[in-house]
Amino acid sequence: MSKEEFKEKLAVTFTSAAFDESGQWLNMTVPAAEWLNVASDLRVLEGAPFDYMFCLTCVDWKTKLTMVYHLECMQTKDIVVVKADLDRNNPEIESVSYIWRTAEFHEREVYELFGVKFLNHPDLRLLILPEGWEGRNPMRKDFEDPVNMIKL
Amino acid sequence: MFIVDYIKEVFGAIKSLGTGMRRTFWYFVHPKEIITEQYPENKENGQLILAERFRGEVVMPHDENNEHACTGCTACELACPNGTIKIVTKFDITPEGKKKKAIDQFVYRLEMCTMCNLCVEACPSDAIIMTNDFEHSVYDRNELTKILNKPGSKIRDGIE
Amino acid sequence: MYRESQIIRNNTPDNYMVINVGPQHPSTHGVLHFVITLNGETVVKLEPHLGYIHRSIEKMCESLNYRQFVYVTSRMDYLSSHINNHACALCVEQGLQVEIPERAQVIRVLMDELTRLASHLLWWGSMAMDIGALTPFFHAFREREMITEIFEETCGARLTMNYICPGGVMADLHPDFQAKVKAFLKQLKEKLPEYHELVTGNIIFQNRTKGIGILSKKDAISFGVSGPTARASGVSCDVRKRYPYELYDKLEFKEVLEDGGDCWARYLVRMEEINQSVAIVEQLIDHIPEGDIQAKTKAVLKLPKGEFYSRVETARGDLGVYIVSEGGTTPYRIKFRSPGFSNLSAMETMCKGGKIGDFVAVMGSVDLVIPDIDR
Amino acid sequence: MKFSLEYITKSVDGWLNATFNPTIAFLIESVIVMVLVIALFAFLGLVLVIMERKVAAFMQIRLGPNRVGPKGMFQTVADTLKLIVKEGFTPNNVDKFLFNLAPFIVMITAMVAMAPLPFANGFQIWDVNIGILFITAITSVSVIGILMAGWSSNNKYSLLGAMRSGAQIVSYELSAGLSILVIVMLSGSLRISDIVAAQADGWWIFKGHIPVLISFVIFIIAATAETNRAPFDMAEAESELTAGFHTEYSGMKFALFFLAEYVNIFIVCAVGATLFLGGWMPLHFGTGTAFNTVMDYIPGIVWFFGKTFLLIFIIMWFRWTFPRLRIDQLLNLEWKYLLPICLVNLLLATIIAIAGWHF
Repeated sequence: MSKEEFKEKLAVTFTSAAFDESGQWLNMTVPAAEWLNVASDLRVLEGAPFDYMFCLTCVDWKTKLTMVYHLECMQTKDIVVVKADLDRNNPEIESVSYIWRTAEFHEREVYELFGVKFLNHPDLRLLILPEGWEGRNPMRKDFEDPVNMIKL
Repeated sequence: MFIVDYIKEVFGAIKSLGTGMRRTFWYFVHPKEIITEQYPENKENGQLILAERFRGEVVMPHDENNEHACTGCTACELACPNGTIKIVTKFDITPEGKKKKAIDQFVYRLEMCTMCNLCVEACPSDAIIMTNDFEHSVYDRNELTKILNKPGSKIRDGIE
Repeated sequence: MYRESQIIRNNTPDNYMVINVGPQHPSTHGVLHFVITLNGETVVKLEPHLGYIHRSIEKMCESLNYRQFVYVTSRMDYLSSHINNHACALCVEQGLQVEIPERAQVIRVLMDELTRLASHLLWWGSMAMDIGALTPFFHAFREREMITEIFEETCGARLTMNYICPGGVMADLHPDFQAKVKAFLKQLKEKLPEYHELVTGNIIFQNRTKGIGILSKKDAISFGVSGPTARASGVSCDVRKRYPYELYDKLEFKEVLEDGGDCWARYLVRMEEINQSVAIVEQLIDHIPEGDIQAKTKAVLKLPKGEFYSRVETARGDLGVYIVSEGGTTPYRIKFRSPGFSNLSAMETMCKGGKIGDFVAVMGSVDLVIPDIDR
Repeated sequence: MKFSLEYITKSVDGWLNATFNPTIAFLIESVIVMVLVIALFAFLGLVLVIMERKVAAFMQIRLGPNRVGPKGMFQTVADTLKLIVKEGFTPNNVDKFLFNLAPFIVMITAMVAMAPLPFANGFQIWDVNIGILFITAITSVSVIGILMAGWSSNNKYSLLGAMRSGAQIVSYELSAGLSILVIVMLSGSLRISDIVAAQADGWWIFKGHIPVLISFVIFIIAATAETNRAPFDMAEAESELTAGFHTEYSGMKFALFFLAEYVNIFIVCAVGATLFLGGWMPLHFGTGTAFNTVMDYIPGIVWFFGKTFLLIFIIMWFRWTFPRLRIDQLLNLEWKYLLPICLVNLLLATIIAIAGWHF
């Protein structure tokens, strides 16, 4: 399926999403509040269920955080990138651990590196960082660590 | 039949174990297959062959007149991802009385180097190369900070 | 609302024993830390704790330019460092829109497959060692040593090569390269039957792996498992076949699939992948075209504003490099989707209900490389 | 004259009894025996460790230790010195008494089990009339030492290893005992010197038909399991339990465990050599041939050690070839395969013994 056809197909189902087909794959921006609905619809989408989440990450744009989900359909090899903008001061989004089990670990990683709170996550704890790092999110652009960071 | 299967299973198992034991015994009685190289000895008897491209350390080759090819352009310093190289420049007075930029010290910190070869790639005048000397251990960490240009050396003529 | 499965988190009874496997443990292949709850010898719960060698490569890369950041990725999955470098190079080239000379492409694919061979050979030895047979490890290293010598000769290093760079490869092939690779292939083909004699046919090994650590196809997809681990569960996920990059669409090789999902299937998949990699190398080794080894690029690379994602198949699975560029010389945000991280998340499903010995066998068959998980 | 150690022991005994009163003579003999046993222990520890390392190295296409002394022969001496000098560390919260006692129990059982072993004709510490029963009884005590070590270490790995070891040794005692029983039945005696004497005209493995062959194989497997050697090294299981029951031991206490392991291997192999391969009896074919005469001139002690070391080599060969079994498979192997085979085998051997079909 080409990107345009694909976009038209998705646009019918997801009316609130904004599409961008300039990149490598079809990008789709959804409001954070609707992400869980969109995700569960994409997972069981007619003809191309996106059952494989191969990447979950977050980008800090200094004014907002953007969650980026890369989804792949195992049957049709279609790939869609779903993005959701979050408030930087109080980032919250629904967890999709129950839809794609791999999201559980990736969300824990994003939680500690960016401080995004995943609602209804089964086990939201620090994964990589030692205890005591809650609230300090090293991958944010304004993170400063005078001891361990070396500026070249 | 149950008993036949049972006995077959036992003999199949013993046979599979036997093939493995035959293989290890073959190696036990063929000491020529041993591939161990004895490290300090193999330097003397010529077994230790290092590839000529092996990246062990950055050096600055000097010719017989104690001249090198470094112009002090800091391309290597910019290319280095770890801040391994630091170039201290000075101004030489040429015979014509003009000031000319030249290197004073080419500081190379081996302990930070990851041998990624980016500095050698970046160098426009091929002043630095990688040698395959890999025996870097020293007793004091400060000895790993090296000054690559020899004292009194100067830039070779004709290199800008 | 779609639910993949109910995630159940029970508090375990007091009489269960909790043991820490790692961070220093012979079978975790590095500094991975598992907290395992045991009922007698049976694994009830398994929880990984990460971060012991987290170097924050993603943050480091944000301050390195597009030529410099490639070398760091060799340190992620150090057993497939060429392939990691390849992924980064592909991602940068995608942004630069440069065409790679054919010779460079062939060299890259050759190096990738040799890396895969080296990685699988090491895995074979270490898997046998996890199960308890120590001898195969040394036998595998004999062949792997030949590959590292080939790498040393051409790339200048044995493990962290930094050879594939944006635009091509860093240096031309060594004149002896073809002869050495052929000698290696000859030796490997001679010795592979010995591998099967020593380990594959062994009844103890088969009993230790068959039916152990089963990962169903549904779980494999849901956990985002990739690479040989997923292919052993019947998931067709080889990036080389599904989204071909470089020359892989022109090469003849099979995507190895098994449907057991257990340690034995994972073992068979990797052993067969050794044969497939040998086939790829054999197809290319006599047909290396003449030409440039690097496309013409500027000294300082600048990627246009946008997002770039490249996927390659490492020895462990699907490695993704996601670069967000703001148009500068350094990436604004870079994300490495490492195969080990997703594979690790499926560990609990695989190990639950097994014995401690089974956990070790699963650990060996999944072939985790810890710096790849911790990045 | 054929070389025999019997003359030496007899003449020493005679001289001592003639010179001193019997009590003092007995005491002096005890001291001599003790010194000899300890010397043998040290010798075995040094030789077996270097042998294991060399066997392992050659099977793994390596050279093995080759720096200390000619061809690395003194490597184990250096290792022993290192272990003696090292701190005997006792971790916090261990049961100190049991923790320190455990290595000695393992060691003492290994020492005591050596008493009825016939090293050569008449060269035996104690020819007790229940010799073989004595050895099997004493060697099974060593599991108490292992359990003690595992329990007192206050370490979960140690505990798991010790429990595994307990289950394993209790199970494999059965098939070891049953396979020994075959020989006892054929020889008609529990006294070891009688068993050896019964093999004067041929070793049991040659004249005992298939039942003895089967019991020999099972004995080797059970011996490997009883000494906690790979592929049955569940108690240590390096890749699973780091070092099993001796995880927390260091220095000399660890060395005692290590030494006891090798001495135990020696003992079970010596028992195997005595029961199945004729002990110190030389290899004979037929009667009165020149070959037999030549064989008779090789001293018995050489035969004994040769046979024992052959069996030790086989056990080492197992270790460096096979993967490790899982604990439940290990017990399955015993209860599902070895024990039924042993029982049927015992029945066959009984028929042979009663009918007198053996040679």
